[in-house]
Amino acid sequence: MLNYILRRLGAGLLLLAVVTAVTFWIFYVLPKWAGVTPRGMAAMYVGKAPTPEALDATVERLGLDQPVIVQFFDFIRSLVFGDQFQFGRETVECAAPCLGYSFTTNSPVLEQLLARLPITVSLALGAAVIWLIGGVAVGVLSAVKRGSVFDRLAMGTALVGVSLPIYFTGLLALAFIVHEWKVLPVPRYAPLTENPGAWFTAMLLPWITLAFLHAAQYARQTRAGMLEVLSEDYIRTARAKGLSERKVIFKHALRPALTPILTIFGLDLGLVLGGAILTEKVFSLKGVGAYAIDAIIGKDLPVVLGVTLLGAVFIVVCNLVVDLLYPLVDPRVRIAG
Amino acid sequence: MRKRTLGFVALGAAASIFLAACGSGDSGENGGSDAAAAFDAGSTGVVNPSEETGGTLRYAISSDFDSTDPGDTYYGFSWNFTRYYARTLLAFTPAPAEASTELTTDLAAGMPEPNDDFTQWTVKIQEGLKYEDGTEITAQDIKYAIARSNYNGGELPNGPRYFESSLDQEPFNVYESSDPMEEFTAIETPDDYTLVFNLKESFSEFPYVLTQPQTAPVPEEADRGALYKENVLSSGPYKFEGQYEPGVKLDLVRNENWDGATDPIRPALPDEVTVEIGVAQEEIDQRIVNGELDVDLSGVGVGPTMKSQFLQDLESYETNLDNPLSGALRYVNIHTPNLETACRQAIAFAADRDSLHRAWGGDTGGDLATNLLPPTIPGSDPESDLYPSEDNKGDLEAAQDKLDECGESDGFKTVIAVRDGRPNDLATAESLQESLKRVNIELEIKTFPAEDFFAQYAGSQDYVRENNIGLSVSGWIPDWASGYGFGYKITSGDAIQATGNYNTSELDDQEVNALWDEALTTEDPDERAEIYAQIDTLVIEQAAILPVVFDRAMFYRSDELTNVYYTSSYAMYDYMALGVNRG
Amino acid sequence: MAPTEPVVRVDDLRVTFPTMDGDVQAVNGLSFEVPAGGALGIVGESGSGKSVTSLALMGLHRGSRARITGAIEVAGQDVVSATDRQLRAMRGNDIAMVFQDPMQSLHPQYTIGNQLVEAHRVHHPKTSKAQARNHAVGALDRVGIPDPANRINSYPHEFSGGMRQRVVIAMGLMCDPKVLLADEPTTALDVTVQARILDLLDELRRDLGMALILVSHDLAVVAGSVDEVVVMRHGVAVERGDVRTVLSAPEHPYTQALLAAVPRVEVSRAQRRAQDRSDRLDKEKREGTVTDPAKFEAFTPAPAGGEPLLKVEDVAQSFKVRGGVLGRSTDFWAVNGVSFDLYKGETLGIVGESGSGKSTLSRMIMRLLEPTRGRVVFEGQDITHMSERALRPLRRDVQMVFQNPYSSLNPRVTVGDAVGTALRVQGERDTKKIKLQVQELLERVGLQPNHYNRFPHAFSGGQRQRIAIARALILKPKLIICDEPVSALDVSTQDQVLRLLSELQDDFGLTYIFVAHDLAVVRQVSDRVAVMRKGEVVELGDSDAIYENPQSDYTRQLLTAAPLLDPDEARSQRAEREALRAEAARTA
Amino acid sequence: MSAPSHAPESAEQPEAAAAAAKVPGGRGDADSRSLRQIAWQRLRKDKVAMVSGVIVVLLILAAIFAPLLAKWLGQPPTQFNQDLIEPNTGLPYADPNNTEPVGGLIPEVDNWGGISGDHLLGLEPKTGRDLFSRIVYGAQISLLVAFLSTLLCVALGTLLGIIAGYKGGWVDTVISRAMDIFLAFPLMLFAIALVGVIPNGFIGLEGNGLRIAVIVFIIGFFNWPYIARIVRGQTLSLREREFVEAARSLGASNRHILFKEILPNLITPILVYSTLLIPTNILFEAALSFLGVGINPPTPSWGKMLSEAVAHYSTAPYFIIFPGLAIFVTVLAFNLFGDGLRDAFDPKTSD
Repeated sequence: MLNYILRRLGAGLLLLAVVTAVTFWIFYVLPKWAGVTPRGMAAMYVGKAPTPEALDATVERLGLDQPVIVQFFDFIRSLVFGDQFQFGRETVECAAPCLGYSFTTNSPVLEQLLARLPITVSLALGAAVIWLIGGVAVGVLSAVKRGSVFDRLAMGTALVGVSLPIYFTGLLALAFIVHEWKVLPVPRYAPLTENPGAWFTAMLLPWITLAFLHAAQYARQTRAGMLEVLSEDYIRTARAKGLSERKVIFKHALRPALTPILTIFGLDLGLVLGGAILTEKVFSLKGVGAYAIDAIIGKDLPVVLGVTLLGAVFIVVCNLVVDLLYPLVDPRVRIAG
Repeated sequence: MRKRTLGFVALGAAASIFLAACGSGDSGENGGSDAAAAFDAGSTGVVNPSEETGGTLRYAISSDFDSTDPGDTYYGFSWNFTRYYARTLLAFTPAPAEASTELTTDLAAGMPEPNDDFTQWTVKIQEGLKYEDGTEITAQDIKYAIARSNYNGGELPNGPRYFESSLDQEPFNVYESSDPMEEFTAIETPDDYTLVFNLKESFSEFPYVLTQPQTAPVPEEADRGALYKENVLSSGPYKFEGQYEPGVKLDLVRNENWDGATDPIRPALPDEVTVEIGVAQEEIDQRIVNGELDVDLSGVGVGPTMKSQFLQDLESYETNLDNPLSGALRYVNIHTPNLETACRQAIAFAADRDSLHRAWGGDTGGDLATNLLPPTIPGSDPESDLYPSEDNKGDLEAAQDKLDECGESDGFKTVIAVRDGRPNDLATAESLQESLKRVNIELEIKTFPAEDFFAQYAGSQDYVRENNIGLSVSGWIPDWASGYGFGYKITSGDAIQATGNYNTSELDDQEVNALWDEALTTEDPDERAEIYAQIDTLVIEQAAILPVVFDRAMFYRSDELTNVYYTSSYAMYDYMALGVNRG
Repeated sequence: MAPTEPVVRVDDLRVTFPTMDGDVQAVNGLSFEVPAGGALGIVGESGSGKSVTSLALMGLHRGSRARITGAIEVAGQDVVSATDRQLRAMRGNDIAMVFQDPMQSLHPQYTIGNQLVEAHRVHHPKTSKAQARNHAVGALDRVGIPDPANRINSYPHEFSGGMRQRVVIAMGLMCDPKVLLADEPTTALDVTVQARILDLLDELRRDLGMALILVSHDLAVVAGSVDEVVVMRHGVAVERGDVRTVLSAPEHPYTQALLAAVPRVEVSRAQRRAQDRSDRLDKEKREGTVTDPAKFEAFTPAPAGGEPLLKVEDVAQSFKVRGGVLGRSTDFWAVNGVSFDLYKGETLGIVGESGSGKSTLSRMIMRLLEPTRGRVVFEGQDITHMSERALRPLRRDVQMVFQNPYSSLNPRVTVGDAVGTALRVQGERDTKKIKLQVQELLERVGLQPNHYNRFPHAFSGGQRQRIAIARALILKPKLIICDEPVSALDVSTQDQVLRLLSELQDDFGLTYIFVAHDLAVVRQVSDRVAVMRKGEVVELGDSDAIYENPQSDYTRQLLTAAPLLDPDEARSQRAEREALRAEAARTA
Repeated sequence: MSAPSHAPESAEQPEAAAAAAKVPGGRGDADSRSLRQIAWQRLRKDKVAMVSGVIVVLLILAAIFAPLLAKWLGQPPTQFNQDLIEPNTGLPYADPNNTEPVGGLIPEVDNWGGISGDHLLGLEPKTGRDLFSRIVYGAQISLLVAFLSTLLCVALGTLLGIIAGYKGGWVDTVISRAMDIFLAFPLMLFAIALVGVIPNGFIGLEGNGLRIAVIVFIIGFFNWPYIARIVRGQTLSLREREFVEAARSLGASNRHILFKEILPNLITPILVYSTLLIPTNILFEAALSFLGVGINPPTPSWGKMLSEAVAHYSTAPYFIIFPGLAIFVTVLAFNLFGDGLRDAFDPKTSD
């Protein structure tokens, strides 16, 4: 068991390493191919009328001239052991896990990430709850009432759901619900701790928009799963015992039907926690996703690395948790060390 | 050049898609078109004059400061705003419209004295001025502030480099030097209240440079390099409350150690000043109209959505609207390395200026431009037009002749570079693409990230040559309202840089360059204006720059704001004057 | 027990399924009765509608699209007209069902205790969990689950197939139903296990006075356990009556054919062969194409001694099995130290239960697996560790017929290609020639040339197996390994395939290795027999000898377990089994 | 996604099915329809699928013949119609012939996009370009990118999936790990980054050619695991089928087994999942354009049109609706068709 967790964490670390490496490759190696000189890169971070001296100084300060591999391991090192940064004549300690300082705002990346995390987390968790409950409920009902009007309706809607891009539904929601009909105020995020009401009203639309998409997928998958399970022999056995239909469905069919959903949920939640870029964009929530986009456009490497890492971490953790939960749900699965 | 929002609001543009149309400043010249005049009070006079203090003045911005450190900022709004906590040697006169471009003193006791060839300037500062912590402000602090902001090896990258380029000083780095004050010889401080600036060359407009925030005092021991912006040591009427949180907020409260009597430009009416950072443009506009906010810090005016709402329901809003010139020229660089003069002129002739003007939002979007210098600048002649055509639809015959002249009778192909997230820039390019088709000049539009547009693409000599970039859409705002403050960086051969090049068309014309030098040794502003007019004509003649519009911004003036007026020197409301009255 | 008034009465039952290709009459006018405590066998091949009937008895057709007419009455409850509530009250309480596949019929995610208790409390909501639990332990004990008090907390996957079937039965017993309905309860199980389950059912029935309905495709299975039998075909009961009379003196030709087709352990290889040949002669006489018996090759197996066609020396195969605590993998010996010689023209039967390693062995000889140890010598050539490439020419001489005709034919490949591939692989390029050859062969194995372009899914199991045989034959091999070639087929089809095999042996002088779990089948086709258990040969010798007087206990066990057609013998054999078990219990 | 389990028909067929299939042991007249033919007959019975299929075809045709359509309507997608646009608001005049200011500053504008005979879906704000022809042209990019990237996904996914499934062992482990890693990549971020970074003339490509190539590469290169997983799973189960052993016992080479025996059985699921992958990729491309890293202007692309619409979304919602609908309809059509296809091929669905 422990052994297993360790191995999984090992795999997780590997994954993080790879993601980081690729990010590095994209931002350092590719531009070099593109013929961007270290100075060219530095030019991005040294304001608008850079003198050659200033450029070189920056190249030096950001270590842009060093081989990628060196920069990579510097990053890893400061991540693990922390690091020191020089500002003017002042030296600043950056404790592990140190993600360094933003190239463009000079603010500590980790701090910035943590500052934005609550927004993304509220978004992700809220939406997740909605889509999981909603999706599964609808899926089960459709499966049970297979072929009924409800089933057709629900599945129709679900298909519509998976076919609607967030940035369309989101915009429509804003255009009509907020601006045309003024049902809701212009969404403005407020921390749950400070103003739950505002927090809720601000999050409502994003939640629904984001959840709708996933809920649709989950409904479809749950339905398929239920139908498969309902055709199993042990369901027949359950009926042969004389169990009531609801008991057959909710005790015998639901559990096996949901086990695969669990896996998918893990992955999805992990992804969304890493930043729901489009949703955050559309509703201009200053979450991790939006932060990431800005960073990428500003070529703010430490931030980009921070964000991608965070995203990967979420994915790894969520998957691990799911896999650890699995044996509890399905006794056949034993965690072989 | 002060890029103001032109250069950088794009950060925001990228950040919040609802800002996509930002920078589309819009207009109504003081008086402007008759239609506009009705609602333009704030552009020409003071609205709700008041002495009343108190209250909280609420700013919001969709992007962010480039930095709150006076030594490290180049945004117009930031130069306007930092004055709350950073007093400079000189300042612009606190008065509406053109009057504001007159210089006056701030820290200085009197206007600076030049020697006869304008290579040495001496200025005295008032005695007994204090920082927020009560310690006294000395000339040395100002000297150090200038040193750190110009000689820092990229530690403070954002600010302009006028001192570095004009002072007679060996390059050095304050942060590596053992004794920077010793090493920094170009500025002498004979006593605690006197500064002597030694320049390389004559610089008749040097006083303008002394209005820049870089002249705000910073005690050497208070300097924290790039981190100084987190909490700037205030010399003005307000000081930081807590830290500045990038992308989140900045709060200011009164600085008890500031003495109003010493300060000619700051009534300092509100008790507190707050800035919400990173709010979507849409939301800002809406909340200002709802009275939940007071001012859009970025000073580019409302977004297109709100604007068209205003325009369609003018009755309800007009008394709250101002529509002044933003002071910016929107133009297209025609790159000299890739296109010969005649070919460039062909483009100038073929361009459908009317279409471009419409693309920029018609009359409220800006005034159709035919010359280089914005109307607010001495020497500007908006009437001049070297490429006239009926209804400004373009003169195709003339264009064809020019094409023949440069040996491209069948037209040619080239690339036009545009910044991402700038619908108006894009519309400009697309409109041009359409109109040039008429003479078989084929434009391929390529968009680039706004952030490194000048650093790596249109502003990189190599890139421009390798990728046959013939045109690029740009915009410009004067660092100060003079021909030099506007035009030098974008037209002087001496200003050309390998990367981050703002003379993007790489115009290197002996005549033009000579005229710039001459201007710097000319004392009389009117004579200088003469010279600038000549430069204007030459540049347009060379067709290195295709002017599009002098754009206008549309501001919503909240009723709760007092002392509101538009200052040409920053091309937005004078933030120092503003007060609030919630009554 | 004297038949009293019936607990189950079925009258003119008709079940129809609407499908995309029109309605299908699964059951067509079926009638029967089962007296309290009586036992009825329903026998029929696949498609006879027997399972549909049993589902209908439970009212489990509801929710499906099946349409039902006629009358079903269980313990006085009219199933057809009953409300769902009434049905539920009946299910598990008056009539309990045991399903075919014990692996599938228990819920994998709940402990068996949970499922048993549930079964009880549905119908006795008042009983406390604890009581129900005791009851469950009792039931488990009753069906012979060792240490029930603890095992009750185990999950299904922790039981073997036989044990699971016992659990399912125990679940059936939870409410002491009047009727126990067992649908193919032993089809998925080994002979010995099958015997035990049947014994158990019989015992329960007698002790608890339940009526038993035993549904099976195998006459021999029901023979020993029921008083009355219904023989079904295409949804119709062709014959019905006392089991003895039906089995001894069947009236309906289908029943007769069926009986004739059932292989009997007591029939020897020689008898069977003689029988087949004479039948064939008659047939050919009728068709006027006489083959002179003298022409039959391998009339008698080549005399022992001589150079064996195949020499297997102490071969062994081990697999790594993951598992155990930190997933340390251990060696599992699927086959361990098997040796035998095989002479041209003879047939070696390999018999054993699942997991005995018989399939592994045949795959090693086939060299689909590389033996971990030992040697395989074919015609004096050591092929134990030969490379695929080197083997290719040899593939001509050794071929294989697989167990499951449904998975041994590629659904995406036409019959023609499936058979022709062999030629192509062996380097034949002339497509015309291939087609011709294939079609000839198809005809030979009793199919039609125009099947050449069809896809396997269009054929019945028997036909598919014929195709598979054709595929094996096309290269004119010397040795064919038949791995359970008939176990997936209905009896009648099975018989036809067996005949085909022996005919082909006669015509081409083939040598067979015939792997099967069915003792009767093996005896009838094999000159010699090897009995395997847990990877080892427990007994090897002349088939008659082995069947007449087996040396090893295991062989004896197998033989006593083999289901018999004659009800009386079957019963006496059951007694024998119980004796053996009792003895084992004492000695243990 | 769960692979459409190709019923490994158990020896004991469910009797109803067996009966339905044909008379048991029905000699001779065995029905000769291939599974594909059966599927096709089922598909034809599925109205929804057929309708969506038709829509898909129409879309493809529209994309291919966009130039003709535009010519026929006389509205090239890049042609400005500023005479129809009120410049200050950038919105179309309510009545182009009456441009007299009302209520103060500007003439009345049409917030519903100046839909008219020659402009079926109205005009783009500011430039006045014809929305209909822009949307039709937009289909070109969307579909092109979607198809190419799907092709790449399928190619990579099938190859790696089949290898992983067939070879097993460490090869399988490596490839499967790779899949996990790929799925954990912040795809959207990388896409944006890459598009921004890849130099012009990278692989001899320029401008839009390059953009398309890059986007296709990104989508294809990062989404292959979805196909690969399915293929791997299928291969794993197929590998165990006896017909593979049969082939080997005939002396068939690995190549023969992979391509002649296993691959044919994979084509159906691959086909089905490709059809279901296309819409996903359409959405992805649109998202990229929406975030501003799509195709270069003035080439129309749905996502870009949406992001431009953002600036007007409260005054001119029509400008959101049409490109949005275009995406929606296309994706929906593909999804419906894909579902239909899957059901048709899935032996388990008998109704």
